[in-house]
Amino acid sequence: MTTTAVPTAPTTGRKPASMAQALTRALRDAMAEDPTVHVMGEDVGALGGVFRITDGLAKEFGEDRCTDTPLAEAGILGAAVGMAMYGLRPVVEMQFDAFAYPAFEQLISHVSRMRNRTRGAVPLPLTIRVPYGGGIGGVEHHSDSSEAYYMATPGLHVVAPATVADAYGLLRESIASDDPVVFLEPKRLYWSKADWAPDEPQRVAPIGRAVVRRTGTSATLITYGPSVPVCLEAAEAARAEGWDLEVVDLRSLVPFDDETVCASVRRTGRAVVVHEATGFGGPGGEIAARVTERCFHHLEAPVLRVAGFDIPYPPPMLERHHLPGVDRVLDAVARLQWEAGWTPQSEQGADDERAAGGVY
Amino acid sequence: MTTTAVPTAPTTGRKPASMAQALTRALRDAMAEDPTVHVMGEDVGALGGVFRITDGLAKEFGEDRCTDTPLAEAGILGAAVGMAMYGLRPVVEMQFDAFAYPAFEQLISHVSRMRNRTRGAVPLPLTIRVPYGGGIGGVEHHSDSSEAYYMATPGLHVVAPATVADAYGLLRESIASDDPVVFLEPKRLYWSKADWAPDEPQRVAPIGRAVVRRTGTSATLITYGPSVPVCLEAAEAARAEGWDLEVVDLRSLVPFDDETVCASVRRTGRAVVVHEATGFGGPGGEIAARVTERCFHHLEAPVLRVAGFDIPYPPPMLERHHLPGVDRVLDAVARLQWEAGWTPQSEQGADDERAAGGVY
Amino acid sequence: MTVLEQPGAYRPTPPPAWQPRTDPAPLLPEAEPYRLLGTDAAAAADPDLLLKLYAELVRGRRYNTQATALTRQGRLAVYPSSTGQEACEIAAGLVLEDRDWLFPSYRDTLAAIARGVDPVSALTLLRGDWHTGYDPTQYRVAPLCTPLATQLPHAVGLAHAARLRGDDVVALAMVGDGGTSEGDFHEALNFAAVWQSPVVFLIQNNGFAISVPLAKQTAAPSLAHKGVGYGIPGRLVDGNDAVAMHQVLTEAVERARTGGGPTLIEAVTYRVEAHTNADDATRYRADSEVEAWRAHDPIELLEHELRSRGLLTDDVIRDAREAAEQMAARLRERMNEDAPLEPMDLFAHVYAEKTSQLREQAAQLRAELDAELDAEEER
Amino acid sequence: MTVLEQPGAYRPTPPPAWQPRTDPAPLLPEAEPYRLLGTDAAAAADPDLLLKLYAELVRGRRYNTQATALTRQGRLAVYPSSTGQEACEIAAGLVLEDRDWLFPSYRDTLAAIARGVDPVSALTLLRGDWHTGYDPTQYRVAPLCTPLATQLPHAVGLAHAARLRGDDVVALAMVGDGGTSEGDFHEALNFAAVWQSPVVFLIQNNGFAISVPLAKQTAAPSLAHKGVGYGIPGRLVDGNDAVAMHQVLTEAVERARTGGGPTLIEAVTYRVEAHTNADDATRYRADSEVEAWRAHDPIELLEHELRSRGLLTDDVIRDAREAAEQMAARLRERMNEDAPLEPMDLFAHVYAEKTSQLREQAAQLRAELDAELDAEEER
Ligand SMILES: Cc1ncc(C[n+]2csc(CCOP(=O)(O)OP(=O)(O)O)c2C)c(N)n1
Ligand SMILES: Cc1ncc(C[n+]2csc(CCOP(=O)(O)OP(=O)(O)O)c2C)c(N)n1
Ligand SMILES: [Mg+2]
Ligand SMILES: [Mg+2]
Repeated sequence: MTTTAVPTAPTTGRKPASMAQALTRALRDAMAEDPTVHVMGEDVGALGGVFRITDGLAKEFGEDRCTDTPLAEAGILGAAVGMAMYGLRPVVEMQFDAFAYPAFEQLISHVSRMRNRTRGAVPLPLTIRVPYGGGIGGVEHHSDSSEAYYMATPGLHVVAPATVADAYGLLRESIASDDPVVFLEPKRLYWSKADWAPDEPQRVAPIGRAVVRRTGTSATLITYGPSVPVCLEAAEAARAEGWDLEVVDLRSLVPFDDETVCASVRRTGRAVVVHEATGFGGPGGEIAARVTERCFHHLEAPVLRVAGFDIPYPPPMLERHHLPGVDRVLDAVARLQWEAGWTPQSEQGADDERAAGGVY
Repeated sequence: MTTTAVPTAPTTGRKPASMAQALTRALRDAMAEDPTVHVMGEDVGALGGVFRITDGLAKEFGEDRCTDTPLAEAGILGAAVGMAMYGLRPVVEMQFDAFAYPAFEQLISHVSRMRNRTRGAVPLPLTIRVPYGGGIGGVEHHSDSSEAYYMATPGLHVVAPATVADAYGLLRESIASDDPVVFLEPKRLYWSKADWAPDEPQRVAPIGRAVVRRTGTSATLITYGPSVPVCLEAAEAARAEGWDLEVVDLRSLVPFDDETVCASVRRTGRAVVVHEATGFGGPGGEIAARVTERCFHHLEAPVLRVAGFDIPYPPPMLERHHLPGVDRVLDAVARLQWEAGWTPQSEQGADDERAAGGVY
Repeated sequence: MTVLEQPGAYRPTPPPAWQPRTDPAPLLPEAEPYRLLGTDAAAAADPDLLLKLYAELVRGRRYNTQATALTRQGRLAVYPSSTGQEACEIAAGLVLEDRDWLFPSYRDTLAAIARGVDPVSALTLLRGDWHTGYDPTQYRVAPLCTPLATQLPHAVGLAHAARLRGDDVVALAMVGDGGTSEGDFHEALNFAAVWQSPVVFLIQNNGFAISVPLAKQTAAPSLAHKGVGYGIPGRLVDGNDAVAMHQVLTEAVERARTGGGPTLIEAVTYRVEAHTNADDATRYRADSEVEAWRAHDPIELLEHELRSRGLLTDDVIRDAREAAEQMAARLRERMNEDAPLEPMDLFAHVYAEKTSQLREQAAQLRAELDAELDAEEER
Repeated sequence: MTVLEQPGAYRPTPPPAWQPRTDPAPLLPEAEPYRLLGTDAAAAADPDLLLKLYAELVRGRRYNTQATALTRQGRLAVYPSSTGQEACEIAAGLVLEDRDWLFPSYRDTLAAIARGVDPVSALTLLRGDWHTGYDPTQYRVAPLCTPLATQLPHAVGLAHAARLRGDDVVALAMVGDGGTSEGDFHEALNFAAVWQSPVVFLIQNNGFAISVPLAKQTAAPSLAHKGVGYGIPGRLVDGNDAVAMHQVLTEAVERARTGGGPTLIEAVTYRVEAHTNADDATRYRADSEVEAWRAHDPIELLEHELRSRGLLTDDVIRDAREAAEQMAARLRERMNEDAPLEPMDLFAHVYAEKTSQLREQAAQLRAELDAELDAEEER
């Protein structure tokens, strides 16, 4: 298990940097170090991407290394497959979560399977960057949390940073990986800042390791991406209620770090999974199920889930009602059966209770 | 809760019919009754589809009602959306599971969301038939279990019949539904037979209701589609071990019948979810998680999962090692902690144990 | 002499598939964009039409500037302006019959309004309110479509359905130059051609897909040249010439309505403003290019014609401006009203009937909202 | 006189986007399929090439019949025969240099073999063994691709990458008439044209996509007419004329190699057999059509030329047949050997390194297999 607190105190040479800046820097450093790294996508060139993550790359490395493609996501990913077959390391930008959908056939039928299909002869060292999730007031199709689709596709790695340092470290590692990585960038954390030294970037745990962002004893919040800050805030607020919550940042959904997660839950005996994606069929089901399989007799209560509702992503004016916020996390923690008097009998009416209380 | 045993004794007028025949009959009856029902897809006309499910429809209703489309799945589904907007009820055939992937953007961004986007003004009464799953010796791309993608997409109904009578009844109901339905046809059950009277088709429970296919007291097998017969067989075999297993056929994954499933699990205290789709990020996680949330204190053991491995679907010569079969189901049942001496301490080594024993 | 006619050649009957089924020549577009304004042929145009187009263009331009202003005031989340493209938008909005359907792309608010959609409702999506502010079936205007080119197959399907039902309904589908690169564009055109559906495809080639110029989008002689590959006639039109746009669209709609099948129209125009208010166009294009196009302004082009015919009276100008200002004022006023959104509506239209899961979740939100209310009341 | 040249016309400088960047005329295909065999021009063809093609065609045909026979004996799960299309397959397999790449579709086993892939390995997928039986990097032959048209963007990306790296490598990508309807076809051609990638797209128009005839697939004058819409030259060739195929493909490959960009070739041919052994072609087409095409057989066409030049000696015929029979015998023999598949390989190549989850699952399977073994030994 790796325990890393979120950096709070500034270290020498460190200045506040945004996650967006760290991502740009990661791309730049990867391109400078490895001439086979190619960035491609819609508007990644002169414009620097709609979120400016590729800002300056076309200028520094030329348009052949950072290429504005025609507007066709299947074509972009399909071409990247061919480029990877020839030994390049393409880094593809999908402009928004929902605009990755046209590329799903390429993703599922080729990107995730080429290595397996060719018995290892044709690996695909591709990174697919997807600005994802809500909370930025985006109109329809600009706020989807699509990680469930990627998780259900063996052969892909699925990574989601929550901190500035991880944004840099995990993206570098994703690009260096010999397997395809879907790299989910939480849009609403693009402008989140932390002290960070671009010239001696902080070492972070590798892909596949979860990190305990806050230690605690009462219960574990299992989360990733944009919900990590929400959970940290909830953990702070929970102190007033007398709960000392542990927060585990998964960092990668695939590979999944059973060890770190289960060690935490066995210690605390209670857990809540928190994410923005819709609950039904979302990542939380998998996480809750596997934690329960592994920690059943350590659990004082069922693993609960706080997730987006089972609805298409709502319009900006209503998104705050949809997104799992601090209150909903605390409500869920409150329902982890702290009372001594909890009996199986109460469960018969559990459906009503759930309805009245905020369990997913 | 609805309890329906699989029909075994022939009733008057009933003859053995295959699931394929029942599906064809359902399409035919729906088209005869409702002139707005249109069947469309690749090779559905003169050929009658590669599985012959649309056999005879073009002849009987004309090519305008049963139409061979150009070879483009996004185009097919997109055109069906427009047809539905004009008041038709298109029934789209995707030739095989993996060939539905090119249509995912249409499915996710439009089919599932049009009603919500238009505040109910533009419902899409579409049925998307997908021959799915393995066990038929199909080469790559012909054996995927893709239901996790559909489940993670709010706005879709997801239905999978396991019996001849359900094939007819659920397809009729799907076509009649004012919401889009992804109708998953278990390929390897196409030729399964049951006594069935085409002229007075058996009433079946509606979409959204699970059905107890076999009552039992020791544990509940929760399953659907092609795994239902496997579970029934496993339940028979389990009698030798002294286990009396209940088998719940979900029939629809969306809507999900919490009531029937949880009533069963509360009664038996133990459950195993069985499906062909890959385990990680697959339907089983959701099912296990929600059952646990609702039945925690009734559970003697964690809800276990028996699923396909977390790998791309293997070639025919190896598929028997991938598919959850009777033995693997029985192994899982055996690990439902029947021993009185089970203590939380044993859980620390649970990972090894799991590895050695077959829990997903 | 073809190879098959050569004397002494081994010459089995050429198999049937060899015969080209369509003559390609009539499917090819004109070599340069078709234009009426500024030519003698413009004289034939109906003065009432010119005046109608003028009033609509002026109103459309004002709508664009007003909506952009509203984004600066934070009353609109985002607005993709069609300034410079009003001739395409207005013509598309005007050529259809009531029973026809329009399938606009996300930039085509003006076309929807010209077809009758309430100017405020048309902005519902863009102000952060529900995704479609109007009832598509009331106006026969499909939702403004964000995923590019995905509404084109819908237009084909709807037109096909109408034809199957014996209705002489036409669908007009709009897409940008960037959108033509998507697979859905291809599949839609092919379905329309094979089914001979009554659809008109209108490409607004405004030179850019956000920052990506046409030269990085296609290497084709013109986008209208894509038609022949489907067996669809392509037309190339000056998209800043409202009269030519109106004529070419009308012909295509008529052709579709009378069983002639689909048409592909490329309107050559220019996106004078940035992609949206959130975009910075100076990053990817020179001012000089923008200025060159400003000199080819659709309103000025039409004004010149009106003036040369003596139709551009002070009254005409005043009436057009006043109508535009009234519309703008109404927009400002109504966009300043807060739209009261009902949170419980989140669950209202996911399905025809709520699933038990959605009922549970609705009850949860209801309880949260009640608790919030109680807390507020206590304060 | 163009409208802009009319005297007195209001005439602002036409904005830059108006200038067509490519002349469409050279991009349009010939009106009827290009053909050499049976014409005087065939006399110029190199006799060695003719003999080479002949031997390969005969071997290819035999491969098709043998593989089909193996399906009947249950040694192959399924086989999509290319009988009647051998000229396309063989030409495609022969025109490339070693460093070039071939991107075959699922039907193109023959092209892969003509390029050097072991005939037995090429059938690995179809016998139910692992998905790709050969190492694509060894032969520069991508896996036989089942999801239609999806390998076309791969070919473009690979050719683009080679060009970026300064290698004069060409990619040849094959697709069927049905596959041209997929969005990926469109996107691949567009990327290739914009990037001027060294790719050759070869459409084998064999008249059917399973049961769907060409007329339900497209309304275009020809599939080669799709090129102009991307700025890619289209060529229409008799796909049963091995010499014409070889020539047109060679020209296109050369053009690509020397920086001339992509070419789209439509080979008009016919699928003489059913879609696969599992298909029943009598459901959707008349025998008379098949017979008409049998009379236009690629091997017979070539034999006629060889004969008229005195090249079809008894030796040539015998050698070709013997080589074909040897290959068929080897196929029968090796396909009768059971392929011992290692179940543990299920987990070997999902990722570069197994995840902990896969390690657990592998251990589970290992334990199951051991238990099976124990049980067997006890018996
Ligand atoms: C499938 C898809 N991919 C990406 C986007 C993001 N996006 C929105 S507008 C736009 C450019 C569109 O260009 P064009 O089609 O020329 O239309 P215009 O903006 O010029 O009106 C892009 C890339 C999208 N909306 N849909
Ligand atoms: C994306 C996709 N959709 C459907 C299929 C199923 N399928 C396999 S072959 C075939 C017909 C292909 O026709 P064509 O492209 O003309 O090639 P041909 O079979 O004639 O060689 C179809 C529909 C597929 N393989 N991939
Ligand atoms: Mg544009
Ligand atoms: Mg074909």
